[in-house]
Amino acid sequence: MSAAILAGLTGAALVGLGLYGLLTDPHPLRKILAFNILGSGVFLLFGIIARKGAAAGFAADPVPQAMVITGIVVAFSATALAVTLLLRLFQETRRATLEPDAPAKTPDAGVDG
Amino acid sequence: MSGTGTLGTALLVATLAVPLALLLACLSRRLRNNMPALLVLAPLPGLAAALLALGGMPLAFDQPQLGISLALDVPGALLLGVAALLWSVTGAYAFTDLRGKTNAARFSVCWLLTLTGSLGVFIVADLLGFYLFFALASLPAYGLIVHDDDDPAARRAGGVYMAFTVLSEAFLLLGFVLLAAGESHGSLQIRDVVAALPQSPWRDAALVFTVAGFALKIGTVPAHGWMPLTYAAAPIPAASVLSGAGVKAGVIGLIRFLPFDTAMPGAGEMLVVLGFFSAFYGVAIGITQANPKTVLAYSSVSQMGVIAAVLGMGLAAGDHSVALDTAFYAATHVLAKGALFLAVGVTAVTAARRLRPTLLLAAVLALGLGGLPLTGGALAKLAVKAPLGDGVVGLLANLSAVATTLLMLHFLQCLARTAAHEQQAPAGLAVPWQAMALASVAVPWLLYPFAGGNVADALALAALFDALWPVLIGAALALALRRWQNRLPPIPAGDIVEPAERAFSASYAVGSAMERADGWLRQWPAAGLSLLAIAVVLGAATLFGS
Amino acid sequence: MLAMALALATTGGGYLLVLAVIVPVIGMLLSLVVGGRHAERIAFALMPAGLGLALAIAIEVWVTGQPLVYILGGWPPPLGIALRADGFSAVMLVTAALVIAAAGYFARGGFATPPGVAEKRAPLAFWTLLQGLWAALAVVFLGGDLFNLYVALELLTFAAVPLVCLDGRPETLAAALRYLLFALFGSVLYLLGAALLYGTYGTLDIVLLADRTAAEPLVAPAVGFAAGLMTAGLLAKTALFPLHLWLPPAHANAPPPASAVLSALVVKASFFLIVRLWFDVMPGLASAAVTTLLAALGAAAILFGSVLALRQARLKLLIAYSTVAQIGYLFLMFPLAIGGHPWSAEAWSGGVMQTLSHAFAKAAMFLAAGVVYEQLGHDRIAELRGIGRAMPMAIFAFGLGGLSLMGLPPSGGFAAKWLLMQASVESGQWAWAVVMLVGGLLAGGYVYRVVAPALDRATVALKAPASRRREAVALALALGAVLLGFAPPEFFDLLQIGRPVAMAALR
Amino acid sequence: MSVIQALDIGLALLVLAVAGWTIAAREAFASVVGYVAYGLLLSLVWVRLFAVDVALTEAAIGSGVTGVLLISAVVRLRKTEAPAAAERPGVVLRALAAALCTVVAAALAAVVLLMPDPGATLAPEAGQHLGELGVGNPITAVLIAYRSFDTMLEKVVLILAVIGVWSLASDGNWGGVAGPRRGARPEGALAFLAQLLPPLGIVVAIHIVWVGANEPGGAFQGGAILAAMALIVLMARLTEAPEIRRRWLRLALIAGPAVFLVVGIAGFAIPGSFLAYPAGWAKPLILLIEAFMTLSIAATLPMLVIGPPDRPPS
Repeated sequence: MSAAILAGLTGAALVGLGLYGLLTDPHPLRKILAFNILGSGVFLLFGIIARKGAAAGFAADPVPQAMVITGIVVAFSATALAVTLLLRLFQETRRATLEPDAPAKTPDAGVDG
Repeated sequence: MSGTGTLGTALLVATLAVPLALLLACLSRRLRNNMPALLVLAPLPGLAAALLALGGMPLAFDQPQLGISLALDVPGALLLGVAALLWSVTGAYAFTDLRGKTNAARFSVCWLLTLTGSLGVFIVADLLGFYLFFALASLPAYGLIVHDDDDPAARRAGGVYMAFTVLSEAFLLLGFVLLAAGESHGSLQIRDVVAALPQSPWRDAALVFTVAGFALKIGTVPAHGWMPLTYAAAPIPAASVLSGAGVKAGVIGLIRFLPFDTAMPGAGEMLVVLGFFSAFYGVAIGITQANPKTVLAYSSVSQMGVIAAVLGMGLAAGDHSVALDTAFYAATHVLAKGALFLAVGVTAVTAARRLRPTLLLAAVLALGLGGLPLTGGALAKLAVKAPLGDGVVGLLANLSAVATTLLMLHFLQCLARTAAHEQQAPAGLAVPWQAMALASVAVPWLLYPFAGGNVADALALAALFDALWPVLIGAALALALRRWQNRLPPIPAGDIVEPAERAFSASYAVGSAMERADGWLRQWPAAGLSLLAIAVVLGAATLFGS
Repeated sequence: MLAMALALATTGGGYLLVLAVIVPVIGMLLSLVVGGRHAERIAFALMPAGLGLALAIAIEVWVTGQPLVYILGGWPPPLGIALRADGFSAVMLVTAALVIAAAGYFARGGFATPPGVAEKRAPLAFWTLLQGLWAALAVVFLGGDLFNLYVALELLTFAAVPLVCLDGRPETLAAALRYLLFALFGSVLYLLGAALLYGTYGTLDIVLLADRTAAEPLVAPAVGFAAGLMTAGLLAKTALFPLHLWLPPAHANAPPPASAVLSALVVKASFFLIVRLWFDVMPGLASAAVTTLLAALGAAAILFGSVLALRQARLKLLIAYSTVAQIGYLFLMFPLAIGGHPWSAEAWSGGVMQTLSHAFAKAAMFLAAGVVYEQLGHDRIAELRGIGRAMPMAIFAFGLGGLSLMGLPPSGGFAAKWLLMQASVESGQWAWAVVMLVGGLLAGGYVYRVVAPALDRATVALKAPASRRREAVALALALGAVLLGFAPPEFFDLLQIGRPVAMAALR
Repeated sequence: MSVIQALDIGLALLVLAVAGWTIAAREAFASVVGYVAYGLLLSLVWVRLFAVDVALTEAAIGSGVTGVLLISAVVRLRKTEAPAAAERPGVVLRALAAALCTVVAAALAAVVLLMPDPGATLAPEAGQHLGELGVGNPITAVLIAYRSFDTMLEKVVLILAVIGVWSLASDGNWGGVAGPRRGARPEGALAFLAQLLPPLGIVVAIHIVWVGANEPGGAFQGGAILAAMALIVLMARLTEAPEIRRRWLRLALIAGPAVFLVVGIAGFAIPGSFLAYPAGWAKPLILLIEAFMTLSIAATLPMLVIGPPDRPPS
């Protein structure tokens, strides 16, 4: 098994892991982390596609690699915006939840109704 | 284009343009507040166009670029003329009636919108235009019905009316889509789509949905529930134009869209059965009612049933002449029903001792609906005699005349009870009523020849007798009814509406179940799972679907 | 392969596409640097230019009868990126320019920098984000490369999300976060799909991909999977039922001009790409199973969205749920318009018409609701009695918009419904026609719930004086929805330009 | 199995284990630490894929700058972890989620295994024009020439994100010093590092940008290193962050895309195409754009990390 295939399989597994975290972890910050893992899995798939496109004396196809660089920057801005939003939400409500209507309640309500 | 042709076209366009121009004028607050005074003028171009068309001039206006296609034939002209007359005279009535009332401006706007639609359906020649004017004749009438915002009965009636109207629009839309789909050249002219209907692969469905849409409008049982509620709740002028002119949008619809050139016995007979059922059902419930407006509404249910039956006979036989016959029948109904509602209004502000002339005139019109000889009603019955034939159907028609007489005598009795104590109706109300009453006596005689009738035949002794006996039997029954009146079960106005409303409320449970489901689906894990599932299923569908 | 060669070289008028993209980008950058009240001025100065460019593109497409193409940097695809405008792009550009201009004009005053203040938070953010959103829409409508479109989608999301929580209330922050995270979830799936497509075909250019997918006799597993992932990701951003979790709170809590733009345009952008994907990139793969699934979700959206709209207590939530329902209509076009059937063209026109008329109608309704909220200080439907007299134009606008949603003539909504129903009848797919009818009835119900009490004569206590100007903006948009109902045949010809099957004759 | 292969497998397993830890860790802080380690390990995988440019970007942005952002956030959000844990979906939902995620991952794995080798590629086309562009690094050619439109838009994305982050300030603090109010100036290692590293970092960054034309590196990587230096300086409180109302800050933010646009529009006139470089001028123009892009990225990333202003302008 070549390093590229291995990286591709790793990418596939990372996508699965990231998706699971994004679906099931209730804390928004953990969702953001899972989103980043999911994203890096996708980038790895771009990576193996680039590697398989090695030709004309290049070790890899530069186009997907450039796309990954763009993608990493975009993912970072997304993370930054999401984290800032989350911090602001926490500042206002002392809570961090995505479930509907929850932030409308008083901070000390505690139990969900 | 000849000079008169240009005039005809101009009048056709003006029929719609004048009320629309008045509507535009309503943008100005000052003009809006004075609009009730102008209502009488709005329908006059329509009246003129109708007279010109009856004079033998075929009127047409075709602008495919603008998507407008107007045409006026004799059945359309008959109905347009009397409807315009009613709108105009009742407009005068409304001017006095509205004086000092709070919602006059809103009433005027809704009046003009409804008027535009109500006259438009008689002259429009293309499918989409018809749909537009039909909607215009129906939806803004809400503002006419719910004139008094604080009247819960009016609000309920308005709600019920809207429910039926929107349902009717939905059926018609589907029906029209099917009609258009059946026309292979892409023409949207009514005559083209109707001509193509018998060969259309969607013939039955198109017919069912189109007829259902119009049946809702003319209050065919079981779609009649809105009529009694609405007419009872609406102010007098509104009830008058809606029952007289508004409902005829459904009649002209049936006339225009039923494919009479091809005999369709099954469909026609179904319409006959439905029609006569409505005709007798309306009377049966009507005689249990005490409010004269409600009684008139049930009479409309009954009369529209007769029209549906006549059209059904024509469809079954492939007889195109019923179009003209029913148009004339409907035209007399426009005049009589419109006038009778005005009578209800005038009676309510007239002292009992001054009531006699009003009652007398009302009696002539009311019994005319039952076919009293020498009235417009008698002419109408004569006009539809031929298509109904002499068999069972003819007998049913005569029995329905008996029943109508019975109902109308009941109406007169209810009407007399509503007289005021010490008052004289103001001239602004009395004169329009009298004018309308006279028109409904005289105009049918003027129109009868245009409907292919012969006045001399109508005056023949046999014809007079034919018309008289149902009235006499009806009168005898009415006497009997007086004795048994208080044994009749109390039936709420709109009879089936209440159970329907209860059933509707029960459907709220579905709504709350959907709300709970939505709440669950909108939770993050559920939505996320849905997203992934959709991705996987779509991927599989792409791979294995083709 | 004439069409192919055409799609890979700049056409006359192609420079207009570049300008349509960079004008709002320049506006946004300048607004940020100059700051203060100049941000608003710059936005206003550029809006007519943007509208003019959009109209010029539409006219150019219509006159030449061919899509416009611009090859960026002179690097033709597959290496470079092309911008392309067909009839659908052109009308979407014009619609976007009009709705954004209207929302901007409405926002004047609400997002003004007061005199004596150098710069305020909300105005600066609003005007820069609005221009950023506009730029993103332009790229989405013109982009010819799937990865470039990914960047455009992110641009759109980043402009839209902060608009939702511009007033900083906690519920808006929660709504914005939900929106952002779900939109990102969608983007990642889209990107994953794009990766698989690149791996298979070595290009992400739409025209080249179309050519290569058409040439393959069998669907590669990667391609099928990519189609599912990309569509699902875009559906998440379009908020098609049951992926609408984020839409009602976000659209209902945003400031009115933002709500208008979000509901009218932003959800349409991802829908536009779904259309691109299935109609342009892989029309051959759009099997009955795929299109039926999409339309079934659409039908569910119509029913759920409409019923939920009927049950909302707040006006803006009602309108937001109505958006959920109206998005459903868009997806009914898939089983009807795909392929070269006699009814495909009218279904296509119907779908596009629904996109446009809903944009105008919904923007009008959100702006009208904004006027109501501003003057009453709340938008509880139970307490709207009599507001018609206080703000007649706003209620009229709401009613006209509702007319279009119900599909009553004359309106764009009616034209759309008519065409889609016609196609569903002709293709024998009755179920969609019935769903559309039921949706129309339910829409009638929720519009009635608002308009009927509003027209009552009752005294209302107003918190703020009426702004006739804002009411007029809402009314103008609603009239736009109505005017679409009078669209001449030439307009429908324009919509067909570039429709893949319609263009097949040219190949 | 060769040693290299064993190492590859070990690395893959390690990456997966750390990712699993990041997802499953009970405490968010542990999870974030896991994520930073994960990012670094991932850069190694990128190196093994012969993607040094990506590895640099991943290490600098994906792991480094993102790590700083997440760590500062997780500390502030510590109190919210317990209430959030209560919202954890039930077993059935989690099982369903696990099943679906497995299906997706398995499908992807299948796609990877079925992928043709050699696969589709644009490498030959990308290589063809390097001469006329005067650059040796094909990735730079893609980013700044062939797909320069993507790159420009992506920079606009960053600016919109900054506006989005700033828009979350409260009204009164608009225009003030970016980022939260910080406590006392830290002593010790951080302060020492903050004084030591930046000069070094700046040199490295400039080098990376400069060689980026021909070798791995470029504006993103260089900008990210500069940004990291700026963050260290800010965290050590050697200097205050700038006030966001400052004109120079905003100019720095937009410099990259602005220069891009200017060159692009000039392209209309001279080579006759937007974003095209005139023959012979490609290399200097690319360097010019790279320089300003670096500046913009170095200004943008710290702004995104430290967040909206927390106090009014002076």
